Amino acid sequence: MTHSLETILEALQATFPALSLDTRAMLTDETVISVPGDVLTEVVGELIESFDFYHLTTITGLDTGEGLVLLYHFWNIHGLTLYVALPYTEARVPTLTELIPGVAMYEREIHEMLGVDFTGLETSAPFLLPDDWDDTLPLRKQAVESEDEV
Amino acid sequence: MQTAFTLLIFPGLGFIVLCAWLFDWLDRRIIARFQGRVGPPWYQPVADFIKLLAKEDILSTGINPALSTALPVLSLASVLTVSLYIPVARTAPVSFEGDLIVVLFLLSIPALAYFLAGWISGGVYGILGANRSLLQYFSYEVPFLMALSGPAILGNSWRIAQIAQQQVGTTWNLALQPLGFILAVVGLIGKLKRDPLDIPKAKSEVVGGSLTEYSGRKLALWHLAMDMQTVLGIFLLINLFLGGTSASPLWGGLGFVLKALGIVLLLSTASVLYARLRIDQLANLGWRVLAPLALMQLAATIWMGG
Amino acid sequence: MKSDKMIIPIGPQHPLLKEPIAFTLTVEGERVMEAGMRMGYVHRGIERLAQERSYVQTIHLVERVCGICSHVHATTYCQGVEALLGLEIPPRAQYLRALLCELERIHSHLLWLGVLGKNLGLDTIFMYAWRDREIVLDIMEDLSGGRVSHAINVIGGVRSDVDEAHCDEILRQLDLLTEPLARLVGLVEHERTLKARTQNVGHLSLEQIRRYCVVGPVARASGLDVDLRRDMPKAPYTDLSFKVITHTAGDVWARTLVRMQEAVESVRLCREILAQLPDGPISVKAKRRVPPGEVVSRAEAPRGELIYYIRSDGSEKPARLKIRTPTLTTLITLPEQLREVNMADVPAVLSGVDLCIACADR
Amino acid sequence: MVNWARRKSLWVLHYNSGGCNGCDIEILDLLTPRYDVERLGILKEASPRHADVLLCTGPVTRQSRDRMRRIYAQIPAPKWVVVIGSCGSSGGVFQGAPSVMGGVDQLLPVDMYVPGCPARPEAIIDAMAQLMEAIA
Repeated sequence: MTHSLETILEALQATFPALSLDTRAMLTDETVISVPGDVLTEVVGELIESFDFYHLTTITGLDTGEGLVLLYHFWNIHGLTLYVALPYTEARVPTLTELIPGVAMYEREIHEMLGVDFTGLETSAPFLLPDDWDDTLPLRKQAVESEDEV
Repeated sequence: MQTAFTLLIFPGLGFIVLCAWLFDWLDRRIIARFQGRVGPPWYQPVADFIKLLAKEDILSTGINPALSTALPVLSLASVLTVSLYIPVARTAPVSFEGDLIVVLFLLSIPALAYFLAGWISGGVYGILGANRSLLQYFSYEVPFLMALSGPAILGNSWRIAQIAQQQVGTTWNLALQPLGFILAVVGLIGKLKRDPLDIPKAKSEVVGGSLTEYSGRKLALWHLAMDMQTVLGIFLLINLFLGGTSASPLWGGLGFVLKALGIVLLLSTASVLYARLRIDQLANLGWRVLAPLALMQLAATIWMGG
Repeated sequence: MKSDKMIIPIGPQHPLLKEPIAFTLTVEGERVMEAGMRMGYVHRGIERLAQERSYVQTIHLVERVCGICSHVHATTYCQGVEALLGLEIPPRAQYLRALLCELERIHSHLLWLGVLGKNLGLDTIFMYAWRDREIVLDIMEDLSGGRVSHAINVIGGVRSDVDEAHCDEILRQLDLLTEPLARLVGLVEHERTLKARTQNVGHLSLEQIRRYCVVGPVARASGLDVDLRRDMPKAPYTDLSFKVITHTAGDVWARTLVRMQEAVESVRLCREILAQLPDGPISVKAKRRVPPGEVVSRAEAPRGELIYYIRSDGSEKPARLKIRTPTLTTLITLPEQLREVNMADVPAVLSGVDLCIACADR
Repeated sequence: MVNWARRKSLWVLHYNSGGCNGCDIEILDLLTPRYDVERLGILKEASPRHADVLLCTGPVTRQSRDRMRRIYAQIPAPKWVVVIGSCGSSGGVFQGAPSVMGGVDQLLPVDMYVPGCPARPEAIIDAMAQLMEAIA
């Protein structure tokens, strides 16, 4: 009973007017929906219950020079990505661990690498980085540039 | 002079150590051949022993040095005294009524020494290995003792030499008590912690079991004690079940060697065929399967031997 | 025996683990109460390194994410970059890539079976499985020159070709492999002690699989009928017929069966690929600069769904490379699987999920 | 005599300090029927106390640095260190990564380097053979 993508987009548009559906499809059969940060948990909840998009493949965090971007890749025969843009200063997103228990690992990694803090996620222990890491954020743009000059 | 010879050379220390190395090499070779490999050269156990003797002997903190050296020596000593009572070429240096019970007691000292070694080592794996060796000891010891007391009842004497003597010429105890022999072999595998039942020293679960902290000379003594226990266990089974050494010197000696190799082959195939059992599976196998069988076997021998 | 809580470290160095990862199990008596996990011993910052290397150099970096499934990583990465470039690679190259992917699946499953046997104390299965695996390694070495890391992929196709005699040689070696593989599958199915050690151990229900988004053989063993080769077919798989193997028991025993039958299925698939191998060129010229864009490329690695997210900003170096390997999803479920498990079952559970820490830590 | 024994019975302990497990598989391959190092007297041991040779693979990541020093200290003398694969020798393809320290020789005195990515089983056996000659 996989709904076709269009029905899902209309349904989401109806329930979340604030959603700007710039559905610029990625090259390989992947539709992208940009979602504001605060309404993220409701959108994901909706996706899982009514459209059976339970499978969150991963969260990609990237630094586009102007701000941070989080991509939540979902998959159910077709790919669906939620695009969440965040300013550098106030990079805060609610955690999804109640909806998808396994997501803590992806969130802790992004917290370590990019500095996005997920409200409600305990991030005391380092996840991938060594214990004695001098907490520069490795995947931030300026970290990479500084590496080249030196 | 004659007793010095028998003590130190023939059925005593020299012979048993050589047999230990030979059987260890044979065992590793047979297992390798089963797995399609070539297996170690003949001098491998000797090389391992000498190398371990020459290695540095690290004592990790928190271990009581006197006790940790005493344990391997104790288990080696008890295994050596066992070699006095087991007749090899029809002569046992010391033989008296009831030496079977002494042998069984002496054979269980290394198991307890192994438990104590793990207990004092303080390391997590040591304690875990020690707990498991104790659990395993309880589950195989009772069926093992009952299986070995079958021939004693049949030959109505507790003297190994006499039990062996009665079987010469007449039917072996193996024919009369096949079930007893199988239980004894399973008990022996449990006592020697060999492959299907090597739970206390399972490499993948408890690293080295009680021997994780041992290195150098003490480890060499442990390995030697283990190998000698294998040899003496096999000799014990031969005397009780397979008729010991028969009358004619040539045929008797050859027969003894063949029987010993047969049991080594049996032990090696067992270790190749079966995956390691879990400790609770072993306990439940020991008490739900082996013990009742041993009881049945005993009842049959009493009713038959009477 | 004191039965208070004991902390057992299955530390970075342990015979059970080929690679460093630290589990801390709190054990009461013989029962595991709580399982903690510390990863990161193998974290080499590959995603960070990829941003400083050109697209061509990143292929060699990406092949060394994991030593067992290096070809699948390179294939997924190249497919992503080719999609960014808008390149259509020749069908022969697609078939050769799929051939090596399937060979790598067989070698990975046989390797896993050996490790499971070794951890359960049955060294014979380890020796037999790895001896038969050598045949697969020989085929891969003839094909690409490398036993483990093949470097056969270039952006735009494949580096080395297969002529007629070579095809027959591979087919002959595949026939050489089928008989021992069938014997191994038979041995695994009828071995009582192995079954006793793996049945209803490390159980994962279908509901748990869906909640934790688990992928690959571990999910298929619990009944989740998902296989990217069939659900999102890339070029050669569209006209290859193969069935997805699923079981419902969801324990280590079902995973053994799924993996072994998948290996047998992959041998059949290799033959089919070789039979339908189209002729033609094996690679297409690719430009050095990749036009800006972003792509998510997915593939079915031996352990499950593998994702590459590549974002390019028009320069020679990828702006962002995100790799999500299948082992991460099974690692998430491990603390759940290990709870309430008998201490002696820990090896079966840990080797049942086929951990590849190098994949997970990147 | 003692040197002969040391040469003929090398017990090996394997530690992967951050590699891609290509070399680890080749080390495990040594035990299998085709290469079978048990005929040379080489056994793979589980506890550092029982080992003679430490086989290290992979570039040393900062997380596994002190663990590696501890393992090296736990092995009783005489002990040797053999580095397998180019990652262990020089950091290999992961050189320059922030969390990678590069070769093993920055940490432990290394006796033998085995090149290759991953090093072939024959190359590892050849290294062990040369180590045996070095011991005599």
